[in-house]
Amino acid sequence: MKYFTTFVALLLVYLLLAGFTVDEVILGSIVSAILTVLLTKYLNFKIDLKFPLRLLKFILIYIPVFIWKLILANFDVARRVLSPKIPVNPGIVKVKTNLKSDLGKLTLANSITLTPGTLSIDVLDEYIYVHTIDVKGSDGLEKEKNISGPFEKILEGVFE
Amino acid sequence: MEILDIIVFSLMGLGVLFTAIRLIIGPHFSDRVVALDTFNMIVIGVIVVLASVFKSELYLDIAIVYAILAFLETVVFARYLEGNRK
Amino acid sequence: MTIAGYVFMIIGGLFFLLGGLGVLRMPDTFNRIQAGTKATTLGAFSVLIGVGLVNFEWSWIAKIIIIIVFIVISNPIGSSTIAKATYYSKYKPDNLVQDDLEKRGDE
Amino acid sequence: MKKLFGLILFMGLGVLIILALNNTISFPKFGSVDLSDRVADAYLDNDNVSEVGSANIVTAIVVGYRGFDTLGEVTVLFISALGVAFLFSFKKEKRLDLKFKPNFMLKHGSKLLFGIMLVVSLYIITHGHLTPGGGFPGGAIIASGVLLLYLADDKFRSNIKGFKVLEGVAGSLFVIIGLLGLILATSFLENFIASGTVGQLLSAGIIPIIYVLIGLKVGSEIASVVDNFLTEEESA
Repeated sequence: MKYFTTFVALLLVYLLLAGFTVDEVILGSIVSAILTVLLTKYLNFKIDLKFPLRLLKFILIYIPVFIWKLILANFDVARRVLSPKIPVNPGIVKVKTNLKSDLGKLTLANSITLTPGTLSIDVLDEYIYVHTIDVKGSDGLEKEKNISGPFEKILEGVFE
Repeated sequence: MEILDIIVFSLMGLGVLFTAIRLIIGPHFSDRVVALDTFNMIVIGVIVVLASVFKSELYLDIAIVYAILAFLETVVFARYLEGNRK
Repeated sequence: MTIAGYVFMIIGGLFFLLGGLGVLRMPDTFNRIQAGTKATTLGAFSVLIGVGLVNFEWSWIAKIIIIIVFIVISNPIGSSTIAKATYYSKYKPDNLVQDDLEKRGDE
Repeated sequence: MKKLFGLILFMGLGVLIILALNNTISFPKFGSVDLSDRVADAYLDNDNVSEVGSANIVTAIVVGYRGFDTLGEVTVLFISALGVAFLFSFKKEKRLDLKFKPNFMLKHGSKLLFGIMLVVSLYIITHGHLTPGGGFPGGAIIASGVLLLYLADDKFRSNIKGFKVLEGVAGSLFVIIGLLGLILATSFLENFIASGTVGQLLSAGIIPIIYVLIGLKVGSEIASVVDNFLTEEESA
């Protein structure tokens, strides 16, 4: 099962690059089969029967939220760039995450980097260390709501 | 449509110019790495728009390869910077 | 379709310009990383979608999907790598009002 | 002793260069070269595209007409990889300690990106006769993927023996295909397969086969250079 998903993912990338003709499908299958044997020990995705549902959730819920946040982030950047008078009090805060899988943590950290005013620096154990332009809210819970709130729940549905 | 191409190119060219200024004056090495990262992303955009101007999708292959090498370059410089520890 | 594509491309160009300006004008390294990463990710997104709309053919769109996926995965990773390197290097900005990573100690 | 040897080599090289440049017979006189009488015109002639069968004219020249040169280039790369291996030690057991752990995102994201990079590199290698690119850039991307994994994971150690075997096999097959050309056709590295329709995946005769071999060879050579730089001897 693990081999099969890796194979399909690699073949998909190859066919997107090369186009769908009979020759390419044959060559792509050979290439992907060889790469699957070589790569499977480095890639560890947990794949089960709920996978299509998760993929659907990922595409339909996560991606629109992500793009919306990305656009907001850019307007935020624009505001800061065009009027540098806005006071900044930057700081590094730690945010607790409940996600267990590595891929989930990776996606959450990447999403945090692309949302307004935040930049994830490192993930250690269950904390994500985030650089924020503006440290808001003195107690921990409020900060977490500001930074990882919108993504945490969605990604829990996708990856856990 | 040519005038629109020129507008897009001039916007990206100004972006490249600003990052290049930061690349030259950047007080620290880390600022230069950041500028280089941004610079590379803009160059990917330029390659893609060039592909559209020349109407040849083969140029997109170059953009993919450039994206890969730009990422690797950022990682290599960042890992080098880590060695410069206080 | 072509008009929409050019609109996207010009928006993308504006965001690239914003990224360059951000890298130039922001006060310290972490802020520069933030401005550069966000603006160029959305800029690349937008330019690629615009080019895909102008040349609305399967072979273009497939390659554009690959580039978008690669950029969206690789760009935040690259910038967080630079951020961590900057944090532990001797060029760490000294204007942080709160620093949770320091309490943790080295590594 | 070493310096003396170096001096002798250096002076010998200088003498050779002077002799070569002084040779008035084999070099045409300056300014008297007839540029219209060069092979480049024949290579770029449109009829030759159908002769070689490659849509990419650079590939047609590099592999189709100048295959022997390319064999030399790959040998140069091989020798430089060998030089690096000599310069460092052969007994590599320990991964070089990088002192700083890579951060979490790089460590886990690089595995995803490595897959994409390998597929892209193999796509570039196998489409060398149709698109810009080919064996050399594709091989370089394979090696950069290996470099990425080395930088992103402080425990990673690639299977360097596998790379060495791959490199040897690819190099030998290159020469064997050349010899097959000598046997089945008239000269070394001559095309002995029908070149097919220009623009198809299966076209251009032996060019794609040779370019795949070049790509694997270049990739494994540069990967072994990277490995040599990032490993060290077990300190006793």
